[in-house]
Amino acid sequence: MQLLQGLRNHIGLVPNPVSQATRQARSRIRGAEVSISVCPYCAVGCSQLVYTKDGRILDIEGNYESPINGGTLCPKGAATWQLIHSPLRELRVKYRAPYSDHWEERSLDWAMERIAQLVKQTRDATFVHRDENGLVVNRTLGIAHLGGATLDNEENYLIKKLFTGGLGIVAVENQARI
Amino acid sequence: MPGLGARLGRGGATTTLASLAESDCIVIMGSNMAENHPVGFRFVVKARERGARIIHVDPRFSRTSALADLHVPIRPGSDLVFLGALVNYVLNSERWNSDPFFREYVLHYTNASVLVSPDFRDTEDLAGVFSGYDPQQHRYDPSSWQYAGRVQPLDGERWPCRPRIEPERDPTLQHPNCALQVVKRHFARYTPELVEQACGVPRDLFVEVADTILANSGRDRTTAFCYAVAWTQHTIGTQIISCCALLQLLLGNIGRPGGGILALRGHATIQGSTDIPTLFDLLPGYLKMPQAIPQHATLADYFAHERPATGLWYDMPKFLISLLKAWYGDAATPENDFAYEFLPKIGGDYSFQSILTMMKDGIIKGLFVMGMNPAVGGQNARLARQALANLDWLVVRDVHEIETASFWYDAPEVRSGEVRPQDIKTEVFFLPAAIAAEKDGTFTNTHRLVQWHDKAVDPPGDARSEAHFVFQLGQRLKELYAGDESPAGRQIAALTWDYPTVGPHQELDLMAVAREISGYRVSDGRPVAGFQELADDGSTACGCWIYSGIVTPEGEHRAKRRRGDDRASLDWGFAWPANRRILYNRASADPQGRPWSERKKWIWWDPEQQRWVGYDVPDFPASKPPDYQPPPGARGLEAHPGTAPFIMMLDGQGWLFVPRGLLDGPLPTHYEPWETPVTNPLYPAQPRSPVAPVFLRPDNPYHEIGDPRYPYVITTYRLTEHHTAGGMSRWVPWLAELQPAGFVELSPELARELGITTGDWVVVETARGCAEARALVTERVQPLVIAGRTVHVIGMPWHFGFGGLATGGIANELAALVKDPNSLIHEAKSFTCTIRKGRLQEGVVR
Amino acid sequence: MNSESTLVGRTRARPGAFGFLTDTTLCIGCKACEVACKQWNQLPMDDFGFTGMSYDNTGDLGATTWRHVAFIERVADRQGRRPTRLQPFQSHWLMLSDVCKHCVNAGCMEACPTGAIIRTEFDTVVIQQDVCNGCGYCVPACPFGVPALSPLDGKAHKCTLCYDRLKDGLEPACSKACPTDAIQFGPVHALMDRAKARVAELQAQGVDARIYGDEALGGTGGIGGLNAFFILTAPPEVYNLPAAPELPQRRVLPAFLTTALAALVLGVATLLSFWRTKEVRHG
Amino acid sequence: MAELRRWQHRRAPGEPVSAETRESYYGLPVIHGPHWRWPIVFYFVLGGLAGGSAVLAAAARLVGGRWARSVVRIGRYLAFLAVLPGPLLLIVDLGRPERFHHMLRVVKLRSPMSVGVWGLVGFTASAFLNALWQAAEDGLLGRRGVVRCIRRLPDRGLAAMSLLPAFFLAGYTGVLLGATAVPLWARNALRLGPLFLCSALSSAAAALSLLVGSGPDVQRVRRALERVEQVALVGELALLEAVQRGSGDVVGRPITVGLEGRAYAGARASAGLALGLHLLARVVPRRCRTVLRVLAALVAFGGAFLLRAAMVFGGRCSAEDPRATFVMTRGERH
Repeated sequence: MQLLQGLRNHIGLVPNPVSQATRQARSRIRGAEVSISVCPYCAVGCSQLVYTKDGRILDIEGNYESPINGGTLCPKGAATWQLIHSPLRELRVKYRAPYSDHWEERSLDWAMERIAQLVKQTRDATFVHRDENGLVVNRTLGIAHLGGATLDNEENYLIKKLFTGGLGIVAVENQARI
Repeated sequence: MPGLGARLGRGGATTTLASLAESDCIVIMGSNMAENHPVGFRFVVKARERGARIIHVDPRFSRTSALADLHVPIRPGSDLVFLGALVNYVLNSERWNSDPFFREYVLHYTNASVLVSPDFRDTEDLAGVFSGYDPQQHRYDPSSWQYAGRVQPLDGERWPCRPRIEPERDPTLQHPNCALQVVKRHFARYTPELVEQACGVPRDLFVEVADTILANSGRDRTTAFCYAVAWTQHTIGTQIISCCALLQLLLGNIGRPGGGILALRGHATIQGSTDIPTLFDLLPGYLKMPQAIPQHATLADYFAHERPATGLWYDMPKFLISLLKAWYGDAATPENDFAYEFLPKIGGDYSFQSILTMMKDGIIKGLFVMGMNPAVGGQNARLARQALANLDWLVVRDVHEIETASFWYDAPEVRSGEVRPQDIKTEVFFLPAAIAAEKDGTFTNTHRLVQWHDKAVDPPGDARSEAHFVFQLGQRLKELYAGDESPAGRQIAALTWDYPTVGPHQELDLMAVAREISGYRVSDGRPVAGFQELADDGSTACGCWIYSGIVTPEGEHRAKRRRGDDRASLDWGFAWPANRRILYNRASADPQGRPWSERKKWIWWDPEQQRWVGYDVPDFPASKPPDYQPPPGARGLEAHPGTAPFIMMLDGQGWLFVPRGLLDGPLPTHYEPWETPVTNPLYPAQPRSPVAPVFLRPDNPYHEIGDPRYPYVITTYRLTEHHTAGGMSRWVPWLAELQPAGFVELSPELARELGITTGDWVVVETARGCAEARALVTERVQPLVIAGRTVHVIGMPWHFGFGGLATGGIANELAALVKDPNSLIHEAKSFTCTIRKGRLQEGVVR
Repeated sequence: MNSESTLVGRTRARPGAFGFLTDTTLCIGCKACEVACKQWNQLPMDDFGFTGMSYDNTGDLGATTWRHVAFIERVADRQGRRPTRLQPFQSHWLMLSDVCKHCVNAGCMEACPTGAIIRTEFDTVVIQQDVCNGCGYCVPACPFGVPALSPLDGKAHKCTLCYDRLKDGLEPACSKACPTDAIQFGPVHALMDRAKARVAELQAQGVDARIYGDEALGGTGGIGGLNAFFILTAPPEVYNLPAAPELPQRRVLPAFLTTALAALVLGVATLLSFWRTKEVRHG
Repeated sequence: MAELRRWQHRRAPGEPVSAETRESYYGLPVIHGPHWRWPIVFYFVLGGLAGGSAVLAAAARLVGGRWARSVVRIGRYLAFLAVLPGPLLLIVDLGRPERFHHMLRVVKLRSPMSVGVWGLVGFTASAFLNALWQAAEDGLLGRRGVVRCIRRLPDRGLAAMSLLPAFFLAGYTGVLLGATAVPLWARNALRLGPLFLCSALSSAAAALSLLVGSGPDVQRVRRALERVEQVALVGELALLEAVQRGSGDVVGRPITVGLEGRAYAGARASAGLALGLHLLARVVPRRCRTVLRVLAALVAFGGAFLLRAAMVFGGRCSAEDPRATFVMTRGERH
């Protein structure tokens, strides 16, 4: 009987022989963990579902629940998975010494320490307590910051707090200005 | 942002994307919404399916135009003429003058009836400048723009504030000096004929637009405006936007469902980074950054100068002192002005463009760049790269090796051999950054909606979040400065910087930062329920008062709420302020508190409960009755009557005439772009903005008006397939392949003149530099007839650069450093250029 | 032969068939479908470059591109005049997201000699990658130019209508992503009813809308309709779609018959020539 | 886009991109063409030769007398030898050669390729048996018992049995091409089978007449083969003409211009020439005849090759041409 059925599936005008792999096909996100994220691109604020299995992101798609995007995404939002897994994404610290013509690999810790030293040097060299009119200004013009519109609000807060409130760096700007 | 702020009280979008679906007419101007906000555009399509009219006013026929009912091709830089003409048309229209709705709305909700100081002189009287102009300083003294009225100083205050003004009013709106009449006179010359002459828009087409908007505004219908940076990026950008606010106030479209003005922003949290500003002139919550002027010397001075007697800003001390407590903790005491002295005082303009010149001039020696690409996104890109090359050190944090990190070996001038890496001293650090899905945190979207994103995985390799970087840097610096008693040392020492960390990378706990932003009682650390709980005595701390209450007293982060519905979705995320979705929504009810119409009801006064109820959180004192009249000498919000929807404003009203807050005049006035092929038809003597900040320096040359060497108008824009300066798209294969190369769009008419074929290499050139791109000859771009002569327009996406997979000439090589005096935003949407067939030398562009 | 009217909106799709309705009048050409498809199916970037074909730098459906958005500019008239008053919804810049049609009778499937191409329980047409041996016969057998051989693995590929997602009750990636619901997924018969209503509504607004993929247009010549069908506002050839394609296998039987006939004639001739040929006398 | 195959794409200065979508969509093909190239051409030629030879061998065995045995022998050997490379050529052409056996997974009557595979298998089997019997007969296999068993097989039966697969192999390739969306092939679906049959028979006859070499009845054999060849050539010529005319200007373009066009013309010319030479051979002095006949055979054989090449590569061009597809798929609405 089964043999007959099998034959019928393989012989005929247009037989339809379904393979084992096809029968077993399932979506790769079945059983994956879901976390809810927000698209990192424009300011519409589309909600994204991030599917992960053992620490790896399998898939990122729109969140039906969102009153903003209702499951949809634009091409950029739909490419978020590849933004994260881009073959061209940089994952290591790169350092270029003054006047050098090449990058060097450095450890994150080394870079952090070096940057902290440079900040202190420059700040100490350029810090102004009172300006020419004798007004207390407690600022430095020697250091500047650019960026923020693609970061988190909390990160913007920390940047403003540390750089401006803690270090007197006033030249802090982001893309809202362009 | 000041464009909306000056007239309505807040710079944020007044409405939400979803509310667009309820519009009867949507005007998209200064924006290519379908291309740059495709998902937002679905609400426009929804509205269209419900029968709304879609109008797209844009120089190019874009993917937005394709879905519109009307496409109005307009000369870049002439938007204000178009909007001004709409104002004029409305004010003189039969409908506006006969339908009681408009009079009722304008009389109660705007300052139409206030009398302007008799000293005020209009641009119409002074050939293109307002009274108070100082031609030497290129600045205005706004004293002559003030209301006519009694000024009464206030006393008996814990913290001083500005004297209160009792303006004279004329409820008949007939007095020649009442705001409405001033506005009417000001725009009298903005006629359909002028539109045809200056914008290149046929008269009848303009009239059709005006009639459509007018017919779809009123008691039972609302019209919404959507704009983006194509309004902002002009020397008069702020005034263009404020002109739209003026128009929407006249039409009674503010604060109502399906109405309002939607600012479409380009970055995930560009709204948030303005609310919690990484901007030089602001503190969190739109508090002014203190300046190095005697008026800001002490905290009291600051308040005496900045704090109004009426409106919500009267509470300014609560907000600022809570911020100081959040930043300086125990070091901030009543005795030491809450450590006010540690707040650096700004002594000039340190906005983006100035930073570039300060770098090049050696004033700025070290630079942090986080998630931004100034080498491509900076105007006069060559100057921007020279600025980078003149730094001592540069820290770039991004996911890809963007041009800002690779300029020293990959920039055009380096490839062409003009500059050698060995000549560039900059010490460059590239630190890999984490992406949203790899970190906890919040974004604030284009309609002020704060949404939390969960961390799904740890960032790979050395990649870390900015929070991690800044926190670690702060800790190291605190150690380095330990025991340093110098002012510099005391400043950093005073800063509170202890946050718990979690995870393998010691990422700091973002909830702790969120709690600080939201605010808490200093005594026991209990989160405050909202800014109403903030105090001016140091008993509360709050990092950003407009986000106050985002963490509930129970400790729940409201941006994590994810229960949407098909109306206001109040339980999806948190919209500042206080989760209000449509701003100024008191105006959605008539002065007596009843909905203007069943179809457009949003919030209304419930006499039984004696409070405002409805679909949204009232943007108004919830229990203040419509008939409330302020007692004499009342302050703050008490001073506003029950019919004042604009709680941030001094008088609670939308401003048709702006006595303070704008640097380039109380009324929108058309000035030509800094570089233009035609002269100003209104003010030949004053063609360009009299107060636009310019950079007169050899490395930033400008084109004269009508310079024959640069005959064409160029406008820059973005594409669906890419994101801003490309750092997040040109390196991503799936996006790069969709728009793989930089190109220039030009009309067949111009292409025929220049013998250019689609696919040819062309070089676009200005006095600043040149950019190479491929030609796309398309009828979507068209020449316009301006004052009898043909003006050709060229379009160029500005995404491209020399890095990544999708490469192309940098459009910003062409742009100049020149900006709007209020927002300090540059002018990239309209300047002049020339274009020729051919290439720059090989290798300049891959 | 059926008359035009009875064919309009008619499909022979089996009950329970699923498919796409791609409504170009709602399409904003954002290409989210292209990327969402590549993301879910993990398809590599194509060999790319600037084409100058309006905003279409994809060009074609292929082994690694299963959704393709076509861009056709119709902005100016012959005199070069640009319009200002436009018809409702998409007009003057036509954009269509092309995809495998999942034909009711599929040329690729009938051609496939290995049975790699099957009809699934959702009545969609899928190439089983564990079976395909890259003979390439399905490629020219498709009247719409959908399947293509991949130089990467030598096998034929095309849209699977996200078979793996359907198995788990998930919506296909492209229709889910589509911001304006220009791509809708669902039971073919329900979609067809929706399409007819939509077309009627559009025609009432003066739009020259039509369904592509019924037996009157696109699903013709024995194909019996397309499970993935479209609403167009211009003749299909404008979008590079054949107006009245034919199921190639329709010709198999007739062709074999003529061949047999020829065989008969030649066979007789051959037999005769060997039967009748006489001895050749020398001298 | 490097990958894009434009059909005669021209751009002019100042021409808007919209102009490129008036005739077609930027000149891009509507359908995807086949990837088939030389291996398939050779398979078609050899398949035809094998089929043709088998037909001739069978006919000679069934109705020809002893005198025709040379045709039977050589025909059987040639059929078997000519078909042997077939499967190899097909496998080489696969994207995944190691999966060639998947071809035997189904029997799909609507798919000429599926049916063709089984036909090829059947033919190879029968060709093998025929050749085996012949070899036994010719004593090439010695005198062992097995051989005796083989010789007991019904010789005429084997011959009769081989006719069907032989004709099938010679003709099905035409049907296979016809059952695609390629305009040139689709338009000529009904003609290609017969055309390939004719050229199969003519080329086989030509080949055999060259190979029969010398023998008592060689003249008679040659004449018989010539008759077949001439009939086939006449049919071939007629069909070549019909295909050309039937295709029309647009669809027929590939077999009119360019390399493929020349190949097609060549095929037609050689058919005509071969026919002419045979006729000529009747009137010229006997000593020249052999030369002419040899010449004719060579020409006919070459023609068969050119025909297959022209059709395969012509089909590729045809698929590239959107206008050809549109012409083929114009409904009432257009």
